[in-house]
Parts: sequence; C-alpha cells; structure tokens
Amino acid sequence: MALTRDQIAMRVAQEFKDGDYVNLGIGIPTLAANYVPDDISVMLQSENGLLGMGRYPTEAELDPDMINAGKETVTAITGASIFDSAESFAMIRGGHVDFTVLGAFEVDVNGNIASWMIPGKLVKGMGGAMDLVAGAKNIIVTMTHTDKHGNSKLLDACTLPLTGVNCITRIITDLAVLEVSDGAFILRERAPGVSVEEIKQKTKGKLIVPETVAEMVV
Amino acid sequence: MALTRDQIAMRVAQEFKDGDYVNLGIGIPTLAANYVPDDISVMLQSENGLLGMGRYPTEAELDPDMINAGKETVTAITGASIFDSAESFAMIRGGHVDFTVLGAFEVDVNGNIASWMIPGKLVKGMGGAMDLVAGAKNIIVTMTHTDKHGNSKLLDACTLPLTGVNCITRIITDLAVLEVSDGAFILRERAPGVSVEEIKQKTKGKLIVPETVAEMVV
Amino acid sequence: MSGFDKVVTDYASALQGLEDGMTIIAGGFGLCGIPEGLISHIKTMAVKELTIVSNNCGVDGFGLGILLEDKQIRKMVSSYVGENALFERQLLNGELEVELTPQGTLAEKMRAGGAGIPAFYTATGYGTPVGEGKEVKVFNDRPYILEESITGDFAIVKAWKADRFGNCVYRHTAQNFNPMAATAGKITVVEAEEIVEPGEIAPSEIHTPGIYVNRVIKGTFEKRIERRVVAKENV
Amino acid sequence: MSGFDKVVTDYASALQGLEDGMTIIAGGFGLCGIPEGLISHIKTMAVKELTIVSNNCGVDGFGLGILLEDKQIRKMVSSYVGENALFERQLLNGELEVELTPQGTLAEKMRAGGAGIPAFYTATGYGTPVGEGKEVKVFNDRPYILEESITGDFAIVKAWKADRFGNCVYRHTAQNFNPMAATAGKITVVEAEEIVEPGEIAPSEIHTPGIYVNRVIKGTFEKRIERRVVAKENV
Repeated sequence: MALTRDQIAMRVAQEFKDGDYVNLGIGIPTLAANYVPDDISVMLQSENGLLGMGRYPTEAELDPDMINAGKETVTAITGASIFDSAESFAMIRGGHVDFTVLGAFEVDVNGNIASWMIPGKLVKGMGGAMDLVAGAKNIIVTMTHTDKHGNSKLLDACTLPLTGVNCITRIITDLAVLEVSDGAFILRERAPGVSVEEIKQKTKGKLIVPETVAEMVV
Repeated sequence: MALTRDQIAMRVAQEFKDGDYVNLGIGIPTLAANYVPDDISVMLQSENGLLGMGRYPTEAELDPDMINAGKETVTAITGASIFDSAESFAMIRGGHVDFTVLGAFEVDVNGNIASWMIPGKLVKGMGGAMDLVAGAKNIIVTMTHTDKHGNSKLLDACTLPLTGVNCITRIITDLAVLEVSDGAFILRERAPGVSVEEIKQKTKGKLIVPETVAEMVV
Repeated sequence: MSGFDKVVTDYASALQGLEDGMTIIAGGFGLCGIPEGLISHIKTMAVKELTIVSNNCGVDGFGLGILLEDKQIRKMVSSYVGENALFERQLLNGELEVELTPQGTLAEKMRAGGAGIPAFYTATGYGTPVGEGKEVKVFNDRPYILEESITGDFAIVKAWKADRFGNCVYRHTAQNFNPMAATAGKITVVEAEEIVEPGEIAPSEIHTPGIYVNRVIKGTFEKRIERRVVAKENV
Repeated sequence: MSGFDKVVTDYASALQGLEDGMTIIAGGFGLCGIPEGLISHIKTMAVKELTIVSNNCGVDGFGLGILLEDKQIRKMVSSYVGENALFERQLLNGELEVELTPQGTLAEKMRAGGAGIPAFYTATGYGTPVGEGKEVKVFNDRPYILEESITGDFAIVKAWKADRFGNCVYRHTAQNFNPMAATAGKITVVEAEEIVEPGEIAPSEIHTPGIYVNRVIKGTFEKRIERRVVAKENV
C-alpha cells in the first residue's frame, strides 16, 4: 500500500547519520524531524539564519523574532547559532549542509528537478530552493509518485521550468525509494505491499529494476 | 623650506572633515592622527579588522590580541567595532572608507601609483595597499617630492610596477600640495618658503601652475 | 565625536532625500525584522515608482504590503512574494513588475553590492529560468552563472540595538537580510528598538559596524507574527 | 548530540589525515590569532611540500616561520611575507614559491571558497602585476579582474572560545582571517583558548557556526607580540 506522508517522512529519517546537518523543506520533509532515530542526532538548518532549530514554542516562549524559513514561530536548541542570510546561504551554497530534503513537481532521469513554477499559474517564487539544490551534498526529493491525475512525476525529461540540473540522486515517494544514476531511475526499495509491476507502470522515465528490490521498513 | 614629516602630516590632517572614516598607512600617514583639528573627529580604520583605533596602550593595557595593521599593539576607542578581514575589506573595497592616506615611490599624471615593489629588490608584498587604492573615495598620497638621489617621484608615467591605476587625485609632499586631473599635476599649494620654480624643477611629470598658488598653513 | 552621532528624531529626517523612482533595499524576512516605522513613513511620503529589493513584500495591510495600496512600487526584486491579494492583482494587471531571485543569490547580491564586488559566479539557478541570458563559466567541471551585485539609493534596516555611531546588533532571526541591506545603501537608515551609547555594545559583538550607517532612529514595533505556531503538547 | 561533539584531546587526532603536498589555510594576522599548537604539531609531523594560504608567514622561530626550518613549505599564498631571514633565503634559493595576493582579495578568496562561489570580480589589482593574465570585465565603466576562490585540504584556526559543537568566538583583533579560514577547509580544525559547553556562547554572538568546524582542541598560547608599542606618556 502507498505510504502515508508520515511514513515517507519516517523513511527519509532513516537516511540521516549521527552528526548530520540537515535542511528540511516545507511539508513532508519537515515531518522527518519527528522520526530521527533515538540513537542519533541531526541538527536542523533553517535558511533564514538559524542552525539548531528546535521545536515549536509554548505560549510563554512565543517570540516574533524567532521564526523558521516557513515563517513559523520556532525555538532554538542549546548550542544553536543565529546569523544573517548571506552566511546562511554561504553554508548552503558552500556544501556544508549534509542533507537537503525537499518536495518536487517532477524529477527526471538526469537528476533535474522542477519544484517551483507551473506556467499559467501565479508564480510566488523559488525562495531558497534553487540555492539548496545547487549546494547540498545530498539531496532527497520526497513526493507522491504520481500527480492527482495519476501521471508519473518521474520522467525522462522534466516538462516544467527547472529548479536545478543534475542535482538529484535520491527520491523517496509513497511507492518507492529510487536512485538517479547514469540517465535512469534505479529502483532500490518498494513500499510494503506495493509490487514492482505497479512502480514500473507509474514511472514514466527509464527505470532499472535490479534483481532484488527490498521492501521498505517503516 | 621643505616640510618635515610632521608638517606633512599636519597638512594632511587639514583635509579631514568631521565624521570622516580614515585609513592611515604606515609612516607619515599614521602621524596625521596626531594633528586632527580639535573641533572635528575622525574615526580610524585599521584593515586588520578594527574601526575606531585608539592610541597606543599603557603597559597595563598591553594586549597581544589588540593590534593594528602595522602589527603594533594598540587600543580601541569607545564605540569601536572589531570584525574579520573579509568585512574589513568589504568596507574598503565597497567605498565606505572616506579617506585613505598612504605613501608611494612614484605617482604619475594619470593618477597611477607605484608603492610596493622595486624590481631587483626583495618583494615583501602589497598587504592591503592595492585594496585601499581601489576602494577609498579619496586617496591622499604623502611622500617626499624627490628620492634621495634628487629624482622626481611625480612622473608622466610610473616606471615601477603599479599598485593601482587612475586612483590618485591628491598628493601632499614636503614641497607642495598637488591635484591630479586630466593628465597633469595641478599645483595647489607650496610649502612655506618654497618657490614655484623649485617645484617646477623637481616635478618631472606635466605640471600646471595656476595664477595663484597659496602657501600652505602648517 | 559629534560628527559620528547619527541619531535623528523624526522620520522625515530619517528618510530625507528619498524620491520617486529610487531603489530601496529593505531588510527583513517575511514580517520578521522589518523597519515598520520607516515603511509607514514611506507610505506617508507618497513617493512613487519605487524599486524595492527585499526577500518578500509583506502581507495585506502590513509591512511592505502597505506600499502597494497607493501603487508606490513599480518593481520588486525578491525570492518569494504574493503572500497578499493586492500583490497578485497588481502583478496580473501589469502594474507591478517582479524580478524573482533565489534567496541566497539575493543575499549575496546585496553583500557584494556593499563590498565593492560588481559580480560573482554561482551554481544557483544554472539551467533554470534564472540563468537565462546570463554568462556561464565552468570551474572544476561545473557550470556557474554570473550574477551582478545590487546597491540602492536607500537601505532601510531594522536593528534591535543601535548606538549613536550606528553600530547595530540584531535580535535572533530578525537579523536575516538586515546586515547585508545595511551595507548596500547609498544612504542607510536604521530603525532600532533601542538606542544606546557608544561602548554599550561590545566591539566584537557588533553585527553592523557604524561605518555603513548614515542615520539612526528609534522606532516602536508591532512585530506581527505571520505564522503563529505553538507546540501542541506541554513541553 | 554526541555526533556533534567535535572535541579531540591530542594534536595527532586534531591533524589526522594531513599529508605531504596538501593545502592548508591558516588564520592569523602577523603573530596575532595564530593556532600556535597546531603549527607546532605540523612541524612535528614533518609533512612536506605544503601549500600554505595565510596572510603572513610568521617570524624566525615562531608561528608559520617554524615550518621553514625543515623546508616543509613549498608555496605560500600571502599578502605580506619576509618578516624573517629564513623566508628570504629560501625564496632567493628558489626553494620556496610565493603567490602574492592583495590582503582584501585573499580574505575574499577564502570566504568565497567556503561559500561555494568559485570566482568574483574586484577592481583591486587591475592594471598591476596582480591583474596580469586574469580576465577583465567592465561594469559601470570601470574595469575589474576575475579572482578565483581558494579552498584547502585543511584549515587551521585559532579561537578564543569554542563550544563542543564547534561554535567559535574570537577575541579582539585576533579574529582577522580566522572566520574565513574556518569556512574554507575540507577539514577545519580549531585550536581554542577555552572550550565551553554548548549554550555558553549566545547564538547571535557566535562568529563561526559549528557547521564549518570538524575538530576542536584546547591549546595553550604564548601570544608573542610582533611590535610592542607602548604609549610614551602617562595617559
């Protein structure tokens, strides 16, 4: 069965190693923070200028000067640092953030990603997404495998305006974990109860299916 | 009579306006700090990362972590700021420093300056001089009018490797105050007791002598 | 040090010289760390045809959003806009132009503008609409695009504490774009929650050295919260 | 947060992985703010053919100067060198190469290296020997040269206080090149006067966020003064 949003987030959190600095996009990526295994720690970077983002504040802690990149009120952990936007993106652009997790409209077999603009619809902007995909050492895209009309979001070539090129190496959807390599998607894991056949059907871009495809543990 | 080093410094200090941020090079320029008129204040920038450089320390104040760009122990005034070298040169390169005063081997009629390298002699480096001449809004060169062999340091074209091009607009020597404009030196002031004739003789580059040339007040 | 006392006591003095058609660089991220009083006074001044460089454009009725009400903004340079209905309407009508710029590139463009760096290469935006028409150069087998710096006629900045010499510190994440904005204005105006005497902020703790700042004014701030999220359980 | 505890207790661990032929970026200005213990250990390790990027090269017998004694340095990238006789001798003998770089350009090259900016334009050095062979581009009628960024295999940094997560503050003008160096090493090692617990340095007062730092070691510092100048009169 297709994973829930929380299950996708759970699977994302399994990618993290102890000591990773991680930037989580809005939506499913943010949920991943709830599922970091107990025996490891990661530190969250929020691109508005906070390294060591903590939980949401209590009423008593609420502070308008303390927000995250989603403009939500937030707290800082002990040992956090706060800095300006140029420094924040120096970290990101300079490859100091270990993982970036973000959503997408489309990803293609060359690791291109489209996530910010649908022609004909009002464009609000890319925010920090283009910097993040250009800068992070490892990027994980989380998304549903198909759109609401059932069309594959994994393509041979993105059709929407790009956010970045040749930058995506790992995708976690509600159906599968895939690697992007040498012009193809490589199926690494399937969601519990989801058949390889279903994934094949719902993946429009070139898909390589190894002999064994593990079932995700979520 | 030719000015002393202190008199040159005195004349330099007359250029400053209340509220100016000033970077003073090593030697005569540094002396100018002693002659800032009582009714104005300037703030000294030291390019190793100090804005608001103060006097030398007493024995009690001596601190190895508190030095100026000449690597001398120094103090900070009340209201000083201390920052890293990138920030320091952002100030300089970005044109936020109002005045830079520095010495030179040669200056020419196009405002080129040579101040850091004599071929055949060991070259120690340019330090911050190239950044300073490229960045300051106003640059004043202080030097003796001639070298120890009596050769003019004010030329039609510098012969030594340059520190910067088209950047010098004002020169204060032991004999004169000159402006650099439209491919010529314009004689603005002469030292007390120094004749226009002597200055003409000792200036190799094209010199324009206006009808009236004031005598310096030092 | 009278020549370094930058404190002004009224907004008209703080924004003197601001004219139609000028470019203003504004600090702030969303509604966090915005110079509220300076923005209000720009509305009062009724200057028009402004280009505003700011990560966002406020919301309906607050922050930079209020400058849309009388169509004072001709162009926004931002990474994310349209949190308000008026913005969308003016954009669709063609009354407002938007130059979308990646957030990190925007921050770096301001910093570069203040630092005398006219342009820099970045991988951000290569191969996307942002890279179109821009010079491409390959370093270590990776293509980068050339981005030019930004400076403004004015910069408007929100500080927590500023001293009379213009030295500033920012509070928490209200820092955001403010330090870069401060460096990039021909005239930089700081609106601070508190004005202190020189020396009250330790030299190495100053975020913005006073050399970048031309005028300082004490403001009062509403500090509206854009997305109020409170922890669900007791912690 | 054990994965973020960066403290090591011996210099061998602090510099593990440093090998012949590597590039080291070093903080410090003259003898001010230099990682004394790390430099001494590099001498002990006897690694050779090093490229060192540092504003200066110490003096005879102190600071980076001690790495000249066994000819460990192949190349210096600096703005001002030759404060020691050994340096001059090796330079004249051709045993040592020097790439002279304007001080502000050097600082910016380190910052750019750490910030993922491969190159930037600056007016500094245009028309001088520094500009020779470099790309020139005109912006607003002024010519600028293209300067490429610098990164190192290692960066060695001297902090005043560092916490276990690697967050650093620097003391007075011992800050200088240290914050940029910290960002530009593949492996960044901080030698601090004092190691404190996370939270002891306020988040907005941190000069170098821990994300840039791989290892932290407590050092003891002689802090030799290069030019001891004391006020002549009582003040």
